[in-house]
Amino acid sequence: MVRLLRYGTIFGPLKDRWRYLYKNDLYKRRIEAGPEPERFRSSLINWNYDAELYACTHRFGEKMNIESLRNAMTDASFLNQITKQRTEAGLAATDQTTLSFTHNEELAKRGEEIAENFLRRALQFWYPKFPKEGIDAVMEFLISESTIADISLKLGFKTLIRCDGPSPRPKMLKNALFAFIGAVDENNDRSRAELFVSDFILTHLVGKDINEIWHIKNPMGLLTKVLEENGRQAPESRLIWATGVSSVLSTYIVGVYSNKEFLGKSAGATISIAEEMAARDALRRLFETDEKRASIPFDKLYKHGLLIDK
Amino acid sequence: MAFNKAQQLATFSRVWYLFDAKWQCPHLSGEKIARILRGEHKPIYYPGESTGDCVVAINTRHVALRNDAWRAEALHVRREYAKTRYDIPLFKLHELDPTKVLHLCVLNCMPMDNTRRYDMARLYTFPDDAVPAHLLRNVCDQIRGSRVIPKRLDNVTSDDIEKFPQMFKWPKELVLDDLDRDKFVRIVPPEEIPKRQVMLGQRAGRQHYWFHVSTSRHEEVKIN
Amino acid sequence: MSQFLRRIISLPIQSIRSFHSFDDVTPAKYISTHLKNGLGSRYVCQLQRLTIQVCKEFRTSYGTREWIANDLMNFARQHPYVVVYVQPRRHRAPNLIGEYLSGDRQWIPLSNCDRQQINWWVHSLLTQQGDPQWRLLKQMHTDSPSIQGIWTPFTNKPNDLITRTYPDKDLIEMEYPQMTATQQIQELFEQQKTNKTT
Amino acid sequence: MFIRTIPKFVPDNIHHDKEVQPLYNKVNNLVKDKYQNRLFAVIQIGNEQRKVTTEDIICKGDEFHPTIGDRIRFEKVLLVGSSDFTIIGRPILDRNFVRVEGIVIEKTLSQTQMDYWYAPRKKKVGQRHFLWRDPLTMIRITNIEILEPIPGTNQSNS
Repeated sequence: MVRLLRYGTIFGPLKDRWRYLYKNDLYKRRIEAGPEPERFRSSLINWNYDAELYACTHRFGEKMNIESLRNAMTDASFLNQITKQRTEAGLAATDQTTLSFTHNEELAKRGEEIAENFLRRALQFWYPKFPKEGIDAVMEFLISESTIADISLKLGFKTLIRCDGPSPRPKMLKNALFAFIGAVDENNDRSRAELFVSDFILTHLVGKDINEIWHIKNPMGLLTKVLEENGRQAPESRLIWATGVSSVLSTYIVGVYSNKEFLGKSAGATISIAEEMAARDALRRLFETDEKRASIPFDKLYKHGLLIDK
Repeated sequence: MAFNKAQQLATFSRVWYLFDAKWQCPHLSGEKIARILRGEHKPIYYPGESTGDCVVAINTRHVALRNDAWRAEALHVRREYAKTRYDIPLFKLHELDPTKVLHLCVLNCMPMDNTRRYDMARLYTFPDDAVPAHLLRNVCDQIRGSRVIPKRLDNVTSDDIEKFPQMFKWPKELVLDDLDRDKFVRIVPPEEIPKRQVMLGQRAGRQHYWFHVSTSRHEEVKIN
Repeated sequence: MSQFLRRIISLPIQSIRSFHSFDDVTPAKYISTHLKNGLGSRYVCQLQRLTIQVCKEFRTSYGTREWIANDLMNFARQHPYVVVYVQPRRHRAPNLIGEYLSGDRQWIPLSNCDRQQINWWVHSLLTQQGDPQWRLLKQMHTDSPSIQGIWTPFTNKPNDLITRTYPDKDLIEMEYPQMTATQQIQELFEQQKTNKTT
Repeated sequence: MFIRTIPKFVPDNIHHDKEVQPLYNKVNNLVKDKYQNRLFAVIQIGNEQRKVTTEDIICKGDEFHPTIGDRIRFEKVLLVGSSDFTIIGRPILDRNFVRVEGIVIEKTLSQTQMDYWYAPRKKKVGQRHFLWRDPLTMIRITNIEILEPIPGTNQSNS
């Protein structure tokens, strides 16, 4: 790793002058050429689209027609591009009837419907006490373009999607994933599509706390409201413990009680923060979404009684 | 991550302990306090992490050393140059700084590593009951002593003394009324006490002090 | 030197190809997976396509050619979710390139490897996730570190600590004090008393 | 020195049962309410013990025969518990009582490790490099469940 250098050896531009100049020139040319342009994966020599699609059906264990998968992976922009090219070339056949494939807008709509329906039912089934606004917030997070595009990217749809650019935009990634779900529904039955949703979209909740996805602005107000609905007394907070009160690293632990019954507790750097966090803790205990609650059994939701159609 | 943040704060918060050093052995309590300052009493303790707690020690003027330690034990100070070492006996040290004995005992129980001084910075020692209010407000727990606080004879009522079981009776001629001290003891004025100078320039030893060691102020002399 | 290495190490020489030089510290990370793989009802193999670049003439790709002739069809039949491309290149060294679902890419030179070694490397790429060499900071990953509650300084402590004013006289004394000689004498005395009365 | 009483061992089994049975019943009732509380377990894998819950990944640093996608059932379960109870095996729990399952998600190699030895001798004689990479196996815990009431209680079959 470390070598001793002999005295008298020459380095740099004085040794092999021609090589120095040559490499310097190559370097300058590379800088001038700029970054390499993004290319379609299909432009490389090792590319067989049919084989890729065939592998894709086997990857997720879905038995489906290759043609429907090809439609699911075709974006609207690709079709627009093709028709544009044809009109420029002076070809008459520009309408969709003459082309052997369509774009995935309809399939995507169908897939999104399935996904939304299933996710809402699954969340309501597993967290029955979690309020509707909370489930809406979680749904919004799961269905959002960034989440779905991320999932789609990690499922390897980036190279399979046919669109006008070399790298598909998030919207296209999202459409492709939903279209895939739609295609599964089309080729197999509904439950198979829902299983796909539960395997790849619902698992995005692992490692995330749904109480934090749904941001409650006034936890104490919500707690009083929830307790009123249940016919219990209003919450009152008590200081359980405090240390280092006048130091920089102060810690307060505040508990929330209703009619001397323990609801929740939390620590905070100040009393107000601790109280707010204690209210949040009480809320998640009431909604049964706290840490000790088991996670969603992704592969056994039906076994537990979640019906396919309702 | 708000819940995690609160949990983190709760787990790693520094607890402030109070320790009353009155009639406690500083060596034993030093062991106890050093453990707390290093955080070894916590399950989250890990050698590289600073997980120690803060300790406010009061009444350090009233610590109780064992046997003859006040006189016999000394702080040995080695200065860097030759023949400049000296000893300070603990009673003298205690006169100079009443918090120093407990402080040194705690420091002695700390392992010799880099975090030692930082851990010691979390120890607040006060000679008496007087503690700044802002420090006392921080306190939320108290360390129990490691020695039973003895009851002094002047605090015990005469009834209790009479009630206390007597194993045998002393012969009358052997009993002296010890509480009536003036009868038997004369306080010698300082002029009469012979001055004894400690020689300088000797090797450091236990009896080699840098200051003048006077003999005790009052000598017990039997009059009759 | 390289021959010496081959003798002592059972893995082929490519295994010790390090992505980072030894002068630098290898970048570290915690264990992670893409899309919580393995959690649902199905497992998704992360290898998307495999490209084998091979020369038909050179001795360096002898083992690769052998593997393609004997094992490739079997491999492709067993793993239909992997697209295998064989790319003949004249007078070049053989390579194995794996492309993964997450977009990562692994490249392994196969010069002078025999059939078994190539089989080993193909399966190694198949079972990987595709990310480059990392130093693992921890041997496990968990999202819920504690189920029964994380320790805090006030677990297993009395509840009335906040209501007290310090210094508190009740907390000064030892919890389980030693029996002093005086107390022992008193106890003996009382025992004697009771014995006498009975 | 400290005054401390150590509870004596009582061979009286009936008395023991009387005290402990209600506790068993309580735990059995908690277990009946399946999938509501998160369970954790301590499993033994390859001569080392790991505390796991569902959804977490453990890394086994040795040769391991199963390949990716293989589902494994861990039969050496030393302990299983939830937020309200802990059941400890002596030394392991019955396989009909608890089931811990995992899936192999990845088999990779560790970083390149190096062992360098040097002795001041002649040229290249006193130097030796050893380079190697360890095989690693990542296993994801998919399922921990209690199948039946605690064995040896009134509610159990055995």
